[in-house]
Amino acid sequence: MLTLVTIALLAAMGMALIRAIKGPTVYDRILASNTFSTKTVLMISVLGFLTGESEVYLDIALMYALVGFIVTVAVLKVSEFGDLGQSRPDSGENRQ
Amino acid sequence: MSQALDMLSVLLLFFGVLFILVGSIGLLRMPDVFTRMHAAGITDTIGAAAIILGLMLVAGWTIVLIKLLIVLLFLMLLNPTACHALARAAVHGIRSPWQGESEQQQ
Amino acid sequence: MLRLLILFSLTIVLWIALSGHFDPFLLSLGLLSAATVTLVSHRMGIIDAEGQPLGLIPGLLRYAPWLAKEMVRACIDVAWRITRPSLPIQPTIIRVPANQQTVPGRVSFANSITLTPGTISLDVLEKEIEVHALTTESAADLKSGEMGKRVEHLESG
Amino acid sequence: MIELINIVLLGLLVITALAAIRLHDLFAVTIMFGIYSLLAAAVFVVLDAVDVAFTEAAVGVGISTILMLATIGLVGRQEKPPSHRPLLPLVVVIVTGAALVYGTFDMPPFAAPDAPVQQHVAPRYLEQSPHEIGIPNVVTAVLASYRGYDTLGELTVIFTAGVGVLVLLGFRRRRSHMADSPEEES
Repeated sequence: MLTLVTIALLAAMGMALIRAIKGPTVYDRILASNTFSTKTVLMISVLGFLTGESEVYLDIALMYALVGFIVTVAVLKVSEFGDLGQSRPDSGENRQ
Repeated sequence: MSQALDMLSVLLLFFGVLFILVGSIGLLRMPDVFTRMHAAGITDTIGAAAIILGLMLVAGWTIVLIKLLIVLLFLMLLNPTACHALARAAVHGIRSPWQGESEQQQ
Repeated sequence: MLRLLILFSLTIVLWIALSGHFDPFLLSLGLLSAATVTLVSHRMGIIDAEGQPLGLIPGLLRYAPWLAKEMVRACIDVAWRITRPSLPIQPTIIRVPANQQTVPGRVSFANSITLTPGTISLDVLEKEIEVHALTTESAADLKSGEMGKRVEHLESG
Repeated sequence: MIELINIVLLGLLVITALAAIRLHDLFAVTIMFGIYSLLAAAVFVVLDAVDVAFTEAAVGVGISTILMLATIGLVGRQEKPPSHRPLLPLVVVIVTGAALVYGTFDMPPFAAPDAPVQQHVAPRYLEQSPHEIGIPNVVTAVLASYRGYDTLGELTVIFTAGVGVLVLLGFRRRRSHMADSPEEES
Protein backbone atom coordinates (compact mmCIF):
# COMPACT_ATOMS: atom_id res chain seq x y z
CA MET A 1 0.00 0.00 0.00
CA LEU A 2 2.78 2.42 0.90
CA THR A 3 4.44 1.67 -2.44
CA LEU A 4 1.21 2.54 -4.22
CA VAL A 5 1.01 5.82 -2.30
CA THR A 6 4.58 6.67 -3.30
CA ILE A 7 3.90 5.98 -6.98
CA ALA A 8 0.70 8.03 -6.86
CA LEU A 9 2.55 10.91 -5.21
CA LEU A 10 5.24 10.76 -7.91
CA ALA A 11 2.53 10.92 -10.59
CA ALA A 12 0.89 13.86 -8.82
CA MET A 13 4.26 15.62 -8.59
CA GLY A 14 4.67 15.14 -12.34
CA MET A 15 1.26 16.71 -12.97
CA ALA A 16 2.06 19.67 -10.72
CA LEU A 17 5.35 20.08 -12.60
CA ILE A 18 3.48 20.19 -15.93
CA ARG A 19 1.29 22.95 -14.54
CA ALA A 20 4.35 24.83 -13.28
CA ILE A 21 5.97 24.64 -16.72
CA LYS A 22 2.85 25.53 -18.71
CA GLY A 23 1.98 28.54 -16.61
CA PRO A 24 0.31 30.61 -18.13
CA THR A 25 0.31 33.23 -15.35
CA VAL A 26 2.88 33.48 -12.60
CA TYR A 27 0.17 32.65 -10.04
CA ASP A 28 -0.33 29.23 -11.64
CA ARG A 29 3.35 28.53 -11.14
CA ILE A 30 3.24 29.64 -7.51
CA LEU A 31 0.18 27.45 -6.92
CA ALA A 32 1.93 24.51 -8.55
CA SER A 33 5.07 24.98 -6.45
CA ASN A 34 2.96 25.23 -3.31
CA THR A 35 1.11 21.96 -3.91
CA PHE A 36 4.44 20.49 -5.01
CA SER A 37 5.89 21.23 -1.59
CA THR A 38 2.86 19.65 0.11
CA LYS A 39 3.37 16.54 -2.01
CA THR A 40 7.07 16.45 -1.16
CA VAL A 41 6.21 16.62 2.54
CA LEU A 42 3.81 13.70 2.12
CA MET A 43 6.29 11.72 0.08
CA ILE A 44 9.09 12.13 2.62
CA SER A 45 6.71 11.01 5.39
CA VAL A 46 5.68 7.93 3.39
CA LEU A 47 9.32 7.15 2.49
CA GLY A 48 10.12 7.19 6.20
CA PHE A 49 7.61 4.43 6.74
CA LEU A 50 8.90 2.51 3.71
CA THR A 51 12.46 2.47 5.03
CA GLY A 52 11.48 2.21 8.71
CA GLU A 53 13.28 5.39 9.83
CA SER A 54 10.29 7.65 10.04
CA GLU A 55 11.53 9.51 13.11
CA VAL A 56 14.32 11.32 11.29
CA TYR A 57 12.40 11.63 8.03
CA LEU A 58 9.46 13.33 9.72
CA ASP A 59 11.74 16.09 11.01
CA ILE A 60 12.59 16.89 7.40
CA ALA A 61 8.93 16.71 6.41
CA LEU A 62 8.12 19.19 9.16
CA MET A 63 10.86 21.51 8.02
CA TYR A 64 9.59 21.37 4.45
CA ALA A 65 6.06 22.22 5.53
CA LEU A 66 7.38 25.39 7.19
CA VAL A 67 9.94 26.38 4.55
CA GLY A 68 7.46 25.83 1.73
CA PHE A 69 5.05 28.25 3.37
CA ILE A 70 7.75 30.88 3.90
CA VAL A 71 8.85 30.64 0.28
CA THR A 72 5.28 30.91 -1.02
CA VAL A 73 4.69 34.04 1.03
CA ALA A 74 8.04 35.54 -0.05
CA VAL A 75 7.29 34.86 -3.72
CA LEU A 76 3.85 36.42 -3.39
CA LYS A 77 5.34 39.45 -1.69
CA VAL A 78 7.74 40.00 -4.56
CA SER A 79 5.00 39.46 -7.13
CA GLU A 80 2.80 42.06 -5.46
CA PHE A 81 5.26 44.71 -4.29
CA GLY A 82 8.23 44.21 -6.62
CA ASP A 83 10.71 43.40 -3.85
CA LEU A 84 10.86 41.80 -0.43
CA GLY A 85 10.02 45.07 1.28
CA GLN A 86 13.59 45.90 2.29
CA SER A 87 13.74 49.29 3.96
CA ARG A 88 9.98 49.53 4.01
CA PRO A 89 8.67 48.07 7.28
CA ASP A 90 5.06 49.14 6.65
CA SER A 91 4.94 47.90 3.04
CA GLY A 92 1.62 46.13 3.64
CA GLU A 93 -0.22 49.42 4.08
CA ASN A 94 1.34 52.03 1.85
CA ARG A 95 1.07 50.20 -1.48
CA GLN A 96 -2.63 49.36 -1.47
CA MET B 1 -8.57 -4.75 16.97
CA SER B 2 -5.24 -4.21 15.23
CA GLN B 3 -6.69 -5.90 12.16
CA ALA B 4 -9.45 -3.30 12.10
CA LEU B 5 -6.91 -0.49 12.52
CA ASP B 6 -4.90 -1.83 9.60
CA MET B 7 -8.00 -2.00 7.44
CA LEU B 8 -8.91 1.56 8.40
CA SER B 9 -5.40 2.79 7.64
CA VAL B 10 -5.38 1.15 4.20
CA LEU B 11 -8.78 2.70 3.54
CA LEU B 12 -7.57 6.16 4.56
CA LEU B 13 -4.40 5.84 2.47
CA PHE B 14 -6.49 4.72 -0.50
CA PHE B 15 -8.81 7.73 -0.23
CA GLY B 16 -5.81 10.00 0.23
CA VAL B 17 -4.26 8.70 -2.98
CA LEU B 18 -7.59 9.06 -4.79
CA PHE B 19 -8.05 12.67 -3.71
CA ILE B 20 -4.44 13.61 -4.46
CA LEU B 21 -4.68 12.21 -7.97
CA VAL B 22 -8.07 13.84 -8.60
CA GLY B 23 -6.75 17.15 -7.29
CA SER B 24 -3.74 16.95 -9.58
CA ILE B 25 -5.94 16.15 -12.57
CA GLY B 26 -8.06 19.14 -11.63
CA LEU B 27 -4.92 21.26 -11.48
CA LEU B 28 -4.36 20.37 -15.15
CA ARG B 29 -7.97 20.57 -16.34
CA MET B 30 -9.36 23.70 -14.71
CA PRO B 31 -9.66 26.85 -16.86
CA ASP B 32 -8.10 29.55 -14.67
CA VAL B 33 -5.98 30.10 -11.59
CA PHE B 34 -8.88 30.45 -9.12
CA THR B 35 -10.61 27.26 -10.17
CA ARG B 36 -7.21 25.54 -10.13
CA MET B 37 -6.85 26.70 -6.56
CA HIS B 38 -9.99 24.78 -5.66
CA ALA B 39 -8.54 21.65 -7.24
CA ALA B 40 -5.22 22.11 -5.46
CA GLY B 41 -7.19 22.60 -2.26
CA ILE B 42 -8.43 19.00 -2.51
CA THR B 43 -4.85 17.74 -2.60
CA ASP B 44 -3.62 20.02 0.12
CA THR B 45 -6.40 19.49 2.64
CA ILE B 46 -8.27 16.21 2.40
CA GLY B 47 -5.60 14.30 0.49
CA ALA B 48 -2.79 15.27 2.84
CA ALA B 49 -4.94 14.80 5.95
CA ALA B 50 -6.12 11.33 4.86
CA ILE B 51 -2.58 10.14 4.11
CA ILE B 52 -1.17 11.48 7.37
CA LEU B 53 -4.06 10.00 9.39
CA GLY B 54 -3.47 6.67 7.64
CA LEU B 55 0.24 6.81 8.52
CA MET B 56 -0.68 7.70 12.12
CA LEU B 57 -2.69 4.50 12.40
CA VAL B 58 0.34 2.55 11.14
CA ALA B 59 2.69 4.31 13.56
CA GLY B 60 1.07 3.28 16.83
CA TRP B 61 1.77 4.98 20.17
CA THR B 62 5.28 6.31 19.52
CA ILE B 63 7.00 9.64 19.04
CA VAL B 64 6.29 9.25 15.31
CA LEU B 65 2.61 9.76 16.11
CA ILE B 66 3.32 13.12 17.75
CA LYS B 67 5.48 14.24 14.85
CA LEU B 68 2.82 13.26 12.32
CA LEU B 69 0.28 15.19 14.38
CA ILE B 70 2.50 18.29 14.30
CA VAL B 71 3.00 17.94 10.52
CA LEU B 72 -0.78 17.64 10.07
CA LEU B 73 -1.40 20.68 12.28
CA PHE B 74 1.10 22.81 10.35
CA LEU B 75 -0.29 21.71 6.98
CA MET B 76 -3.84 22.52 8.08
CA LEU B 77 -2.83 25.95 9.41
CA LEU B 78 -0.40 26.99 6.69
CA ASN B 79 -2.10 25.76 3.52
CA PRO B 80 -5.27 27.89 3.78
CA THR B 81 -3.14 30.89 4.71
CA ALA B 82 -0.88 30.43 1.70
CA CYS B 83 -3.93 29.78 -0.49
CA HIS B 84 -5.64 32.96 0.71
CA ALA B 85 -2.46 35.00 0.18
CA LEU B 86 -2.19 33.60 -3.34
CA ALA B 87 -5.87 34.30 -4.09
CA ARG B 88 -5.54 37.87 -2.85
CA ALA B 89 -2.43 38.49 -4.90
CA ALA B 90 -4.08 36.94 -7.96
CA VAL B 91 -7.17 39.16 -7.57
CA HIS B 92 -4.91 42.22 -7.55
CA GLY B 93 -2.86 40.92 -10.46
CA ILE B 94 -5.45 39.38 -12.82
CA ARG B 95 -8.68 41.25 -11.97
CA SER B 96 -11.14 39.18 -14.01
CA PRO B 97 -11.67 35.59 -12.91
CA TRP B 98 -13.06 33.13 -15.44
CA GLN B 99 -16.86 33.22 -15.21
CA GLY B 100 -17.87 30.48 -17.64
CA GLU B 101 -17.52 30.01 -21.39
CA SER B 102 -19.97 32.73 -22.45
CA GLU B 103 -18.23 35.60 -20.67
CA GLN B 104 -14.69 34.52 -21.42
CA GLN B 105 -12.70 37.36 -22.89
CA GLN B 106 -9.89 35.61 -24.73
CA MET C 1 4.26 37.78 31.59
CA LEU C 2 1.74 34.97 31.55
CA ARG C 3 1.94 34.87 27.76
CA LEU C 4 5.73 34.69 27.94
CA LEU C 5 5.44 31.69 30.27
CA ILE C 6 2.91 30.02 27.96
CA LEU C 7 5.18 30.48 24.96
CA PHE C 8 8.19 29.20 26.92
CA SER C 9 6.41 26.04 28.09
CA LEU C 10 4.94 25.45 24.62
CA THR C 11 8.38 25.62 23.01
CA ILE C 12 9.76 23.22 25.63
CA VAL C 13 6.91 20.79 25.01
CA LEU C 14 7.55 21.07 21.26
CA TRP C 15 11.27 20.45 21.78
CA ILE C 16 10.62 17.32 23.84
CA ALA C 17 7.98 16.08 21.43
CA LEU C 18 10.36 16.44 18.51
CA SER C 19 13.48 15.04 20.16
CA GLY C 20 12.29 12.35 22.56
CA HIS C 21 15.54 12.46 24.57
CA PHE C 22 15.56 12.96 28.35
CA ASP C 23 19.32 13.10 28.85
CA PRO C 24 20.14 16.00 31.27
CA PHE C 25 22.71 17.52 28.89
CA LEU C 26 20.32 17.44 25.94
CA LEU C 27 17.42 18.70 28.06
CA SER C 28 19.50 21.69 29.12
CA LEU C 29 20.23 22.43 25.45
CA GLY C 30 16.49 22.30 24.81
CA LEU C 31 15.79 24.68 27.69
CA LEU C 32 18.42 27.04 26.31
CA SER C 33 16.92 27.10 22.81
CA ALA C 34 13.38 27.53 24.20
CA ALA C 35 14.59 30.48 26.28
CA THR C 36 16.29 32.02 23.24
CA VAL C 37 13.12 31.69 21.14
CA THR C 38 11.04 33.28 23.90
CA LEU C 39 13.52 36.12 24.32
CA VAL C 40 13.68 36.85 20.60
CA SER C 41 9.88 36.76 20.24
CA HIS C 42 9.62 39.13 23.19
CA ARG C 43 12.06 41.54 21.59
CA MET C 44 10.14 41.33 18.29
CA GLY C 45 6.99 42.22 20.18
CA ILE C 46 4.89 39.42 18.67
CA ILE C 47 3.59 38.00 21.96
CA ASP C 48 0.09 39.44 22.30
CA ALA C 49 -3.55 38.43 22.35
CA GLU C 50 -3.54 38.00 18.56
CA GLY C 51 -0.64 35.56 18.64
CA GLN C 52 -2.14 33.46 21.43
CA PRO C 53 -5.92 33.31 21.01
CA LEU C 54 -6.41 31.28 24.19
CA GLY C 55 -10.14 31.91 24.41
CA LEU C 56 -10.72 30.16 21.08
CA ILE C 57 -9.24 26.80 22.06
CA PRO C 58 -12.24 25.17 23.84
CA GLY C 59 -14.55 26.31 21.05
CA LEU C 60 -12.15 25.04 18.40
CA LEU C 61 -12.28 21.52 19.82
CA ARG C 62 -16.05 21.50 19.34
CA TYR C 63 -15.83 23.20 15.95
CA ALA C 64 -13.16 20.96 14.38
CA PRO C 65 -15.31 17.80 13.92
CA TRP C 66 -18.07 19.77 12.20
CA LEU C 67 -15.51 21.48 9.94
CA ALA C 68 -13.93 18.12 9.09
CA LYS C 69 -17.34 16.73 8.13
CA GLU C 70 -18.06 19.76 5.93
CA MET C 71 -14.62 19.47 4.31
CA VAL C 72 -15.13 15.83 3.38
CA ARG C 73 -18.61 16.56 1.99
CA ALA C 74 -17.46 19.53 -0.12
CA CYS C 75 -14.37 17.63 -1.20
CA ILE C 76 -16.32 14.69 -2.59
CA ASP C 77 -18.52 17.13 -4.48
CA VAL C 78 -15.57 18.98 -6.05
CA ALA C 79 -13.75 15.73 -6.83
CA TRP C 80 -16.86 14.42 -8.61
CA ARG C 81 -17.05 17.60 -10.67
CA ILE C 82 -13.39 17.40 -11.67
CA THR C 83 -13.71 13.86 -12.95
CA ARG C 84 -16.79 14.62 -15.09
CA PRO C 85 -15.78 15.03 -18.75
CA SER C 86 -18.05 18.11 -19.09
CA LEU C 87 -16.48 19.88 -16.08
CA PRO C 88 -19.75 21.23 -14.55
CA ILE C 89 -18.51 24.35 -12.75
CA GLN C 90 -19.95 27.86 -12.55
CA PRO C 91 -17.42 30.06 -10.75
CA THR C 92 -18.96 33.06 -8.98
CA ILE C 93 -17.76 35.75 -6.60
CA ILE C 94 -20.00 36.49 -3.63
CA ARG C 95 -19.76 38.51 -0.44
CA VAL C 96 -20.54 36.79 2.83
CA PRO C 97 -21.34 38.80 5.97
CA ALA C 98 -18.75 38.26 8.72
CA ASN C 99 -20.23 39.33 12.05
CA GLN C 100 -17.35 38.06 14.19
CA GLN C 101 -16.31 40.49 16.91
CA THR C 102 -12.57 39.78 17.15
CA VAL C 103 -9.79 39.56 14.59
CA PRO C 104 -8.87 35.93 15.43
CA GLY C 105 -12.56 35.05 14.95
CA ARG C 106 -12.63 36.62 11.49
CA VAL C 107 -9.36 34.90 10.59
CA SER C 108 -10.78 31.53 11.66
CA PHE C 109 -13.87 32.15 9.53
CA ALA C 110 -11.82 33.12 6.47
CA ASN C 111 -9.50 30.15 6.96
CA SER C 112 -12.45 27.77 7.36
CA ILE C 113 -13.85 29.06 4.07
CA THR C 114 -10.53 28.44 2.34
CA LEU C 115 -10.08 25.02 3.96
CA THR C 116 -13.42 23.86 2.58
CA PRO C 117 -12.78 22.90 -1.05
CA GLY C 118 -15.02 24.79 -3.46
CA THR C 119 -14.74 28.14 -1.71
CA ILE C 120 -11.74 30.46 -1.31
CA SER C 121 -11.74 33.71 0.63
CA LEU C 122 -10.32 36.41 -1.64
CA ASP C 123 -10.39 39.45 0.59
CA VAL C 124 -11.33 40.12 4.19
CA LEU C 125 -13.16 43.46 4.53
CA GLU C 126 -14.53 45.20 7.60
CA LYS C 127 -17.84 43.34 7.91
CA GLU C 128 -17.71 41.07 4.88
CA ILE C 129 -15.56 38.41 3.28
CA GLU C 130 -15.22 38.25 -0.49
CA VAL C 131 -15.42 34.62 -1.59
CA HIS C 132 -14.67 32.87 -4.87
CA ALA C 133 -16.97 29.86 -5.14
CA LEU C 134 -16.50 27.04 -7.63
CA THR C 135 -20.21 26.33 -8.06
CA THR C 136 -23.45 28.17 -7.35
CA GLU C 137 -24.37 25.37 -4.91
CA SER C 138 -21.30 25.91 -2.74
CA ALA C 139 -21.95 29.66 -2.87
CA ALA C 140 -25.54 29.14 -1.73
CA ASP C 141 -24.30 26.80 0.99
CA LEU C 142 -22.04 29.50 2.36
CA LYS C 143 -24.75 32.16 2.03
CA SER C 144 -27.01 30.16 4.35
CA GLY C 145 -24.61 31.30 7.05
CA GLU C 146 -24.27 28.17 9.16
CA MET C 147 -20.47 28.29 9.16
CA GLY C 148 -20.47 31.96 10.16
CA LYS C 149 -22.84 31.26 13.05
CA ARG C 150 -20.70 28.41 14.28
CA VAL C 151 -17.58 30.56 14.20
CA GLU C 152 -19.42 33.29 16.15
CA HIS C 153 -20.41 30.62 18.63
CA LEU C 154 -16.78 29.49 18.84
CA GLU C 155 -15.77 33.06 19.68
CA SER C 156 -18.13 33.35 22.63
CA GLY C 157 -16.52 30.18 24.04
CA MET D 1 11.42 0.03 -5.75
CA ILE D 2 13.92 2.58 -4.45
CA GLU D 3 15.61 2.55 -7.87
CA LEU D 4 12.29 3.34 -9.54
CA ILE D 5 11.67 6.28 -7.20
CA ASN D 6 15.19 7.51 -7.85
CA ILE D 7 14.83 7.32 -11.61
CA VAL D 8 11.49 9.12 -11.60
CA LEU D 9 12.76 11.83 -9.24
CA LEU D 10 15.92 12.36 -11.31
CA GLY D 11 13.78 12.50 -14.47
CA LEU D 12 11.59 15.19 -12.93
CA LEU D 13 14.77 16.98 -11.86
CA VAL D 14 16.05 17.07 -15.45
CA ILE D 15 12.68 18.30 -16.74
CA THR D 16 12.62 21.06 -14.14
CA ALA D 17 16.16 22.15 -15.02
CA LEU D 18 15.37 22.24 -18.75
CA ALA D 19 12.20 24.25 -18.06
CA ALA D 20 14.19 26.71 -15.95
CA ILE D 21 16.59 27.20 -18.86
CA ARG D 22 13.81 27.66 -21.43
CA LEU D 23 11.80 30.22 -19.43
CA HIS D 24 12.64 33.90 -19.81
CA ASP D 25 10.64 35.34 -16.94
CA LEU D 26 13.17 35.36 -14.11
CA PHE D 27 10.38 35.16 -11.58
CA ALA D 28 9.15 31.87 -13.06
CA VAL D 29 12.75 30.65 -13.15
CA THR D 30 13.04 31.29 -9.39
CA ILE D 31 9.91 29.24 -8.79
CA MET D 32 11.32 26.43 -10.95
CA PHE D 33 14.50 26.53 -8.86
CA GLY D 34 12.37 26.18 -5.73
CA ILE D 35 10.78 23.05 -7.20
CA TYR D 36 14.24 21.85 -8.24
CA SER D 37 15.48 22.13 -4.66
CA LEU D 38 12.45 20.26 -3.35
CA LEU D 39 13.15 17.44 -5.80
CA ALA D 40 16.87 17.41 -4.99
CA ALA D 41 16.10 17.10 -1.29
CA ALA D 42 13.69 14.24 -2.01
CA VAL D 43 16.54 12.50 -3.87
CA PHE D 44 18.82 13.05 -0.85
CA VAL D 45 16.16 11.53 1.40
CA VAL D 46 15.90 8.50 -0.87
CA LEU D 47 19.70 8.16 -0.73
CA ASP D 48 19.42 8.19 3.09
CA ALA D 49 21.49 11.38 3.41
CA VAL D 50 19.13 12.92 5.94
CA ASP D 51 21.39 15.72 7.17
CA VAL D 52 22.14 16.83 3.62
CA ALA D 53 18.40 16.91 2.97
CA PHE D 54 17.99 19.12 6.03
CA THR D 55 20.57 21.56 4.72
CA GLU D 56 19.04 21.50 1.27
CA ALA D 57 15.64 22.28 2.81
CA ALA D 58 16.92 25.26 4.76
CA VAL D 59 19.44 26.65 2.27
CA GLY D 60 18.25 25.45 -1.13
CA VAL D 61 14.52 25.97 -0.76
CA GLY D 62 14.47 28.68 1.86
CA ILE D 63 17.40 31.06 1.87
CA SER D 64 18.59 30.87 -1.74
CA THR D 65 15.04 31.34 -3.10
CA ILE D 66 14.59 34.39 -0.90
CA LEU D 67 18.00 35.78 -1.93
CA MET D 68 17.11 35.28 -5.59
CA LEU D 69 13.80 37.04 -5.02
CA ALA D 70 15.58 39.94 -3.36
CA THR D 71 17.86 40.10 -6.40
CA ILE D 72 14.84 40.20 -8.71
CA GLY D 73 13.60 43.12 -6.65
CA LEU D 74 16.83 44.90 -7.60
CA VAL D 75 17.36 43.94 -11.22
CA GLY D 76 13.86 43.48 -12.67
CA ARG D 77 11.96 40.46 -13.93
CA GLN D 78 12.92 40.10 -17.58
CA GLU D 79 15.95 38.23 -18.82
CA LYS D 80 18.27 40.23 -21.09
CA PRO D 81 18.84 38.63 -24.51
CA PRO D 82 22.29 37.01 -24.53
CA SER D 83 24.96 39.08 -26.25
CA HIS D 84 26.87 36.12 -27.75
CA ARG D 85 26.21 32.54 -28.81
CA PRO D 86 26.41 30.15 -25.83
CA LEU D 87 28.61 27.73 -27.80
CA LEU D 88 31.88 28.04 -25.85
CA PRO D 89 30.23 27.75 -22.40
CA LEU D 90 28.34 24.70 -23.66
CA VAL D 91 31.58 23.01 -24.75
CA VAL D 92 33.23 23.83 -21.39
CA VAL D 93 30.28 22.44 -19.47
CA ILE D 94 30.12 19.25 -21.55
CA VAL D 95 33.88 18.61 -21.22
CA THR D 96 33.79 19.21 -17.45
CA GLY D 97 30.73 17.01 -17.05
CA ALA D 98 32.31 14.23 -19.11
CA ALA D 99 35.46 14.41 -16.98
CA LEU D 100 33.39 14.14 -13.81
CA VAL D 101 31.45 11.16 -15.16
CA TYR D 102 34.77 9.56 -16.20
CA GLY D 103 36.01 10.12 -12.65
CA THR D 104 33.07 8.23 -11.15
CA PHE D 105 34.16 5.02 -12.96
CA ASP D 106 37.04 4.63 -10.50
CA MET D 107 34.90 5.26 -7.43
CA PRO D 108 33.68 2.39 -5.24
CA PRO D 109 29.97 1.61 -5.72
CA PHE D 110 27.41 3.57 -3.70
CA ALA D 111 27.38 2.59 0.01
CA ALA D 112 30.04 -0.12 -0.42
CA PRO D 113 31.12 -1.17 3.10
CA ASP D 114 34.74 -1.90 2.06
CA ALA D 115 35.41 1.48 0.44
CA PRO D 116 38.50 3.27 1.86
CA VAL D 117 36.42 6.14 3.22
CA GLN D 118 34.39 3.73 5.35
CA GLN D 119 37.49 2.04 6.78
CA HIS D 120 39.46 4.98 8.16
CA VAL D 121 37.85 6.89 11.08
CA ALA D 122 34.19 6.27 10.31
CA PRO D 123 33.84 3.09 12.44
CA ARG D 124 35.27 4.86 15.48
CA TYR D 125 32.89 7.84 15.05
CA LEU D 126 29.93 5.51 14.64
CA GLU D 127 30.80 3.36 17.65
CA GLN D 128 32.29 5.82 20.13
CA SER D 129 30.59 9.16 19.56
CA PRO D 130 27.44 8.44 21.63
CA HIS D 131 29.68 7.80 24.69
CA GLU D 132 32.37 10.35 23.97
CA ILE D 133 30.21 13.31 23.01
CA GLY D 134 26.73 12.43 24.22
CA ILE D 135 24.85 13.65 21.14
CA PRO D 136 22.55 11.15 19.41
CA ASN D 137 23.20 12.41 15.87
CA VAL D 138 26.61 11.24 14.65
CA VAL D 139 26.86 13.87 11.92
CA THR D 140 26.32 16.64 14.45
CA ALA D 141 28.87 15.07 16.78
CA VAL D 142 31.49 14.96 14.01
CA LEU D 143 30.80 18.52 12.83
CA ALA D 144 30.53 20.16 16.24
CA SER D 145 33.15 18.23 18.19
CA TYR D 146 35.65 16.08 16.26
CA ARG D 147 35.98 18.73 13.57
CA GLY D 148 35.03 21.72 15.68
CA TYR D 149 37.75 24.09 14.42
CA ASP D 150 37.02 23.09 10.84
CA THR D 151 33.36 23.97 11.36
CA LEU D 152 34.27 27.25 13.03
CA GLY D 153 36.33 28.26 10.00
CA GLU D 154 33.52 27.20 7.69
CA LEU D 155 30.99 29.23 9.62
CA THR D 156 33.26 32.28 9.47
CA VAL D 157 33.44 31.97 5.69
CA ILE D 158 29.68 31.52 5.37
CA PHE D 159 28.97 34.40 7.72
CA THR D 160 31.27 36.69 5.74
CA ALA D 161 29.60 35.62 2.51
CA GLY D 162 26.18 36.23 4.05
CA VAL D 163 27.13 39.70 5.19
CA GLY D 164 28.52 40.44 1.74
CA VAL D 165 25.30 39.32 0.04
CA LEU D 166 23.18 41.34 2.46
CA VAL D 167 25.30 44.43 1.80
CA LEU D 168 24.90 43.95 -1.95
CA LEU D 169 21.15 43.40 -1.75
CA GLY D 170 19.98 45.66 1.01
CA PHE D 171 22.33 48.54 1.58
CA ARG D 172 22.25 50.21 -1.81
CA ARG D 173 18.51 49.78 -2.02
CA ARG D 174 17.91 51.59 1.26
CA ARG D 175 20.05 54.57 0.28
CA SER D 176 18.34 55.05 -3.07
CA HIS D 177 14.95 54.72 -1.41
CA MET D 178 15.79 57.37 1.16
CA ALA D 179 17.11 59.61 -1.59
CA ASP D 180 13.83 59.80 -3.48
CA SER D 181 11.53 60.03 -0.46
CA PRO D 182 13.20 62.17 2.18
CA GLU D 183 10.01 62.64 4.21
CA GLU D 184 10.36 59.11 5.57
CA GLU D 185 13.51 59.96 7.46
CA SER D 186 11.61 61.49 10.38
